[in-house]
Amino acid sequence: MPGSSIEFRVVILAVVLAILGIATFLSDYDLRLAILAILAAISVIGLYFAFGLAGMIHLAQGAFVGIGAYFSAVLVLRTGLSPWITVLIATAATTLISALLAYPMHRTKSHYLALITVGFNVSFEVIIRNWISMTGGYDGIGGIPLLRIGTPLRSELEFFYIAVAALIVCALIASLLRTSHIGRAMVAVRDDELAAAASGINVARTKTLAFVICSGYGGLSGALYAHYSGFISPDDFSLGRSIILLSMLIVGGEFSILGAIVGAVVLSYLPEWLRFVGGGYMAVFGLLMLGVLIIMPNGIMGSLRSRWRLAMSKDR
Amino acid sequence: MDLAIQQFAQLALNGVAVGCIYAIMAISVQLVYETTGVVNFATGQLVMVGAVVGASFAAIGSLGVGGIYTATLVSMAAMGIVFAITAYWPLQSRSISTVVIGTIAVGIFLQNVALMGFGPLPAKGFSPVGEGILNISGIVVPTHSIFAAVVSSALIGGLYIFLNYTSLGVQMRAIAQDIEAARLMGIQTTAVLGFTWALTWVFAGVGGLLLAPLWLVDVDVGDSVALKAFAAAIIGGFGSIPGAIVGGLIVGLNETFSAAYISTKYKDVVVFGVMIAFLLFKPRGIFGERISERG
Amino acid sequence: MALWGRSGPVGGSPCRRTGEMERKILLETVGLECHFGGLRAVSNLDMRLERGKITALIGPNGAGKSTTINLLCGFVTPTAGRILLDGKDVTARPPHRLAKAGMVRTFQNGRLFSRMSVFENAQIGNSSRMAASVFDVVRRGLRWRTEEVNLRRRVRDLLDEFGLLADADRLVTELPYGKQRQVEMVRALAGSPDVLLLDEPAAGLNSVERENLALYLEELRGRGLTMLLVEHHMGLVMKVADHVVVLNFGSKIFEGTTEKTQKSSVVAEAYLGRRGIQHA
Amino acid sequence: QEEIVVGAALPITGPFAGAGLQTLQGLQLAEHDINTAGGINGKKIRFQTEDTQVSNSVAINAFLKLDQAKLPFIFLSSFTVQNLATEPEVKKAKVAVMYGGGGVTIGEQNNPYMFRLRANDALRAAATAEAAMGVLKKKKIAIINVQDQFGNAIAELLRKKIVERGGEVVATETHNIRDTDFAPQLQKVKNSGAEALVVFGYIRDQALIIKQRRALGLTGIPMVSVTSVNEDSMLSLIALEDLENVIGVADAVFGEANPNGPKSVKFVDDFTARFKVPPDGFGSVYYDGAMMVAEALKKVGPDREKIRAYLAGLQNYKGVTGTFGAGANGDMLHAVSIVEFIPGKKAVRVVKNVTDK
Amino acid sequence: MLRCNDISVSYGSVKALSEVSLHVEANEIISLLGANGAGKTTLLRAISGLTATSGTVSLDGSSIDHLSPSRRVRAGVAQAPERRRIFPGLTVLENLTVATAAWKRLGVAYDEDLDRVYQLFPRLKERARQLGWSLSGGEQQMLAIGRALMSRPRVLLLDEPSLGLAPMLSEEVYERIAKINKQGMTVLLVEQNTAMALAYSTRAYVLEHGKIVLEGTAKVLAEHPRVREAYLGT
Ligand SMILES: Nc1ncnc2c1ncn2[C@@H]1O[C@H](COP(=O)(O)OP(=O)(O)OP(=O)(O)O)[C@@H](O)[C@H]1O
Ligand SMILES: Nc1ncnc2c1ncn2[C@@H]1O[C@H](COP(=O)(O)OP(=O)(O)OP(=O)(O)O)[C@@H](O)[C@H]1O
Ligand SMILES: [Mg+2]
Ligand SMILES: [Mg+2]
Repeated sequence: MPGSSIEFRVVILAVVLAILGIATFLSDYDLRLAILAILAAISVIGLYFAFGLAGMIHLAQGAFVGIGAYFSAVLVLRTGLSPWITVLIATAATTLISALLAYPMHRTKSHYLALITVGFNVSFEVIIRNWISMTGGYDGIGGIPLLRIGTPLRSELEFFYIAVAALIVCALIASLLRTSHIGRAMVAVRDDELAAAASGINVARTKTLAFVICSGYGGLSGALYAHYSGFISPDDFSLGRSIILLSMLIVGGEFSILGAIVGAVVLSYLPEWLRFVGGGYMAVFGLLMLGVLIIMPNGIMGSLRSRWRLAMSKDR
Repeated sequence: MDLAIQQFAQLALNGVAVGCIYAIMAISVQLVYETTGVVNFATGQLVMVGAVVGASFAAIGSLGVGGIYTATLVSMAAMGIVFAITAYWPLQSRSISTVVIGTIAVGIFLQNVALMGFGPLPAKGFSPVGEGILNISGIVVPTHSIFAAVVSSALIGGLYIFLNYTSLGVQMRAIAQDIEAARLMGIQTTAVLGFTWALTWVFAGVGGLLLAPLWLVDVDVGDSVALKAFAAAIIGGFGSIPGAIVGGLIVGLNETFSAAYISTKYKDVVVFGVMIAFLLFKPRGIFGERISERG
Repeated sequence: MALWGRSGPVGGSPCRRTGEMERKILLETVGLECHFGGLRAVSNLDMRLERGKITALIGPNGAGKSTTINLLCGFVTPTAGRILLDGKDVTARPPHRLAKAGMVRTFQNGRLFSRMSVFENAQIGNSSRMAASVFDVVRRGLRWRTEEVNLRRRVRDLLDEFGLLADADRLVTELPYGKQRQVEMVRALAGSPDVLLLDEPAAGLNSVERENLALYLEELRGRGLTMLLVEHHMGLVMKVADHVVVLNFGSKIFEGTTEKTQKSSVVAEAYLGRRGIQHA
Repeated sequence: QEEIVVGAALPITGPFAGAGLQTLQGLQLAEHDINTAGGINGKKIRFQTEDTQVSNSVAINAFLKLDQAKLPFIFLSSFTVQNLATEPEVKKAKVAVMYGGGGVTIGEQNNPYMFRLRANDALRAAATAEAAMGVLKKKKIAIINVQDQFGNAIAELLRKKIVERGGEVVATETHNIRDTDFAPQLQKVKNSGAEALVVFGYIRDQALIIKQRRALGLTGIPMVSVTSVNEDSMLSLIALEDLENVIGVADAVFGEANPNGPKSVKFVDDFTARFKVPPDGFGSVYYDGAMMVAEALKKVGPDREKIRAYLAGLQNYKGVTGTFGAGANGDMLHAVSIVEFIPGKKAVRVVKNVTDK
Repeated sequence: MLRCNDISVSYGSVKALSEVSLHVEANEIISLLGANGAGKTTLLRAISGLTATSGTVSLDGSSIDHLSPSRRVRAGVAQAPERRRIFPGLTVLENLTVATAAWKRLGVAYDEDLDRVYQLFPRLKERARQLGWSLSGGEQQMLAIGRALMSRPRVLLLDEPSLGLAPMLSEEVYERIAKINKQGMTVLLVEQNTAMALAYSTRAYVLEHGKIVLEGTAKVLAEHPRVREAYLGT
């Protein structure tokens, strides 16, 4: 693990500080893109558990982001609690809800599971749209109180710092879990369920855990989003969104947490960078995505890492 | 005939008609799965391309029925080969999930290229049997639906025989299961995979041609249908052609009946709810998947 | 080349259940039956594994040996019959619970976790003994740290014993087949099992390596481990087994000591062939 | 030579691209017309577009990108949810915008920077009620609406109007935008004993409902169609027979029937010549919007606040769609038309204009 | 007939084979001996064209380096690979017939080939309709060998053919291989069961750490002290 070397930590720290510093010079639009990328990154780290480690093709992360967002928004508007508290409650609630949903997935595998999640995401959209008394239906929910720390900073900048902090905590927890028997068990289940079971791993429980952690990350990301944008509606939590979230992980490199972050940033920014292309920019987006998959076998981080390794081995 | 019964019969017929289209698309999903091990998330877009290309050839006006169909399917086959060379082949040695995401990328690409080329407005599809409607004692059915059902049954039967009883079909399945071993058996994997994808695109093309006159053509025409086709494949069981048919019909009927007797708002929830319920009792679909593992 | 001669402090558990009531028979099957469609892969099998002994299960290809192991470790639910582990009925328990109860297996064709290093593969073997929760892990709590440290030490010792320490950080798929088989043994032992079900552990090993395996199995037995050995290498079986059970077409056709097995004409006809033993 | 850039955040990709394309074409034609007529006091005008897809988040991105460029004016899309999502940002940015979404909820935000180019859905619902109850003289009405913000909201407005006028809504059915089989909904309408059917949808589903209505033998129940009823994009999808017993409510009627006749005729000809398709309501209102903005730029220059004030005071602007004027809630267009088909033709004539008082 | 010159293979920085040369003459049975990790499998993979290699492989005097793996099979070099690589979702019969892709033309029958395999392994005939994944280990091994035979090879590469076979059967398999060999098929085999391999082969090579350290006739090698110590355990 490169994470163990002190040098590596210093580098990371420097990068983080630099980002925080540079942020003060950015326009609100640039900060907004950065914040959206970071929020996406949090839910993609969640997918790192479900898909990267446990190998579950999970196409409903958008729905869990939505559950977190709606839960927190409704709670804050109905109870008047502080958004800081409702974000935490919403995250916990999303986790619980996903634990219930994990049940029907127990016995299914790979594609079946993928399609169950598809069904779940579609159903979520339908329910959110029609449960008007709770969710406002298609109109969505507006006027959600924003998360503030109470600094004199611009609100975008302030939220940017909140988001960076959340991302760092999330990534840290993820890396702690990955390097423990829990993370190992997830990888084992992905590689070979039969052998994992024979080695004493409770496959169903491990998959449920991965799924639940994944949803927790999604819920947190969604709740933060609600209190950042102030407005949520069903379109932002569609199946299409879920697909993009999973693509972020794979493009970034499904085997690493840094990959999750890099993928989220790249695919969040790509459409914005491509706006200059004009009408066909989404076609270019599709092509570039395919290109990354072809040129970089294990995603961006995967191939950076193997480059790096190769360079290191030549040095010696 | 009693009105309630007549309406029930009408709904059942419509459910079957919709189910047939789902079945063809589910078959396209199955074909790719059986021959490459990949769930093709671009299925909806392939069907869309078929419909759009068909509509574009029909718009030329001077091509006859045969001309339109041949031109469409030949272009689909050509595009399938291009796809195999440029997108599938470079990804083929990667993990299945990478290929799956690759198909998503291709889907995004196709949809947006079609949007640029064809434009966002819907168009009429072309039917070789015209827009007539048959009325059988109050129950109506478009003649094109009958045509579609006949063509798709023939194709599905043909595909079943092809995959299970011809040497090439068995070779295609062997490649999906272990491509290196397939090379060691002297199978020319590159050529066979090219053929596989050409066939897949042609199949999707037929799907597109068949559904166009019934549902109109636009660049989103495949999207929601694809989801239903996946549900059909799941209910029937991946890798099973009879499963795709049964699954397609179940989804089609389920959709029409739940719209009529439960709720038009929640009908999709019912469809996916039934799918999940199926999986609780039959985790591998009705016809199951044949490949398993042993210790 | 692997040298397994060195003896160390690891291996089977040092008799965790030392109660007064220790049973002589640790694992027992009663009328075990397994059908696949019309095929009777195992039929009416009564088999007893004595504590601290090596029982060999032999028989021609397709006789039902691996199926028996699959039944014992919970992969396949028996059509009929019971499995008793230390006197308790464990029929149709899920595999991970059986592993926790001390029954661990290896696989005939080798099944390792291909995305993991040798070391991590070995660590997985101890999964059923890890009790630390998600919260322990995230806090890096004492419970987790002790567990992890102990596990690392144990795995390191085991790898050392098998001469695999140099390969510890390699991806398992990079290892030659023979070494992969050894990693599987390490993985199985990492969980401190009471019963070890070995499905053709010598397949892919040459005769020198096989000799070492024999010594090692004997050593494990010395530490009190109970073993079921499925093997086609008669040399190995005859050398280490205390008791032999012979299957043919799913049924037990013979059972007895190694000497009796070698002399049995039934076994010779069904399995060994005229010159089988010399060639093994 | 300097140019003046005006922003437009529109759905160029995704399911709403159809409306987005017409919008874009309306703006492009306006750009051409303004510049050939001498531009804005000698400077050329240019519309910079950004895609909103179907996502609110992306719509806000697009808006902020344009806002960041400090453009004097920005056009938003015709999708109410996106408009709602962008509304707070508009307020923050203090830039006047024009949008085409009909949802009444946007107007209720009382945002002084938001100007609506099309009739609001309350007016459209009132006209629909008038078509069904006043023109067709039916009392038992069935509604089929597309499941989305537009469909659900306008169906509810219509229901209220009908009840207000002493009628009865005997069935309210919904469908998804991508649905293909409408037999369940149509059968329920038939069974409900409805005397008239109102459909709110988009081009494709509307066309399919009209076709399937005839196939299932429901032509006896007159139908009021609200979307694109007089537009080529929809009419080209259906047969003449399908139009039996159909009337409609149209945003814009072009040509001679238009209150600003000659101007409208020229617009249709120019548009059709340039884009090979006739304009629809989206194309025409954004064309008009662009012209109004050009006027504002000419009069008060590229100052955001002055443009807002100018538009807020604008009255009686005669556009190609109709006559615009700033009213309550930022509404600028105040009339829609009830139309019927000329027998044997896929063309309409105006039965009645309905205005918001 | 088959000749390898200076074959080297590396995996990253690890050299698995360095400049291995060997030759197999028509009608020979050659065995390749070596401890695990010596590079035996790697060499067979190189001959079949499954890894990137330097050096040349030639068949009947002409180089086959440029040929894809499947073309090499068509040229007559078949392999029963390590780990068997049975197609799990094909039936036993399909597993066998699919291998005829190497030579099959429309209308040419393979009944004789099939009979020959069934004769060698009657169990396969009993299991003809069973799917590959559900076979027992030994049955899979039979299928792997049978499948390689179905492609009508002139040179057959066998990677540990006796692995997982019951003693009686593995002996029988060797007898049959010897018989087929007499009918004109050349065999290159990798085997852990050194005694048995040497008993049936004409010549043998010993591979250690990716290099050939010994070669000679089977008889001589069987008596060689180094072989006796390292591979025969005596
Ligand atoms: N799931 C299954 N479906 C059908 N038949 C099966 C299944 N599993 C095993 N069999 C059959 O049951 C028989 C016993 O298989 P098993 O694997 O137990 O044999 P084995 O004694 O381990 O043989 P070997 O020594 O060759 O490994 C075999 O003939 C096999 O084909
Ligand atoms: N994919 C790989 N990546 C890295 N190293 C590899 C890979 N495959 C093989 N090796 C290395 O190449 C060497 C030769 O391996 P090979 O599989 O050819 O051995 P072998 O002689 O067949 O052994 P066995 O008898 O155990 O099958 C070994 O040191 C192995 O670690
Ligand atoms: Mg076995
Ligand atoms: Mg090997």
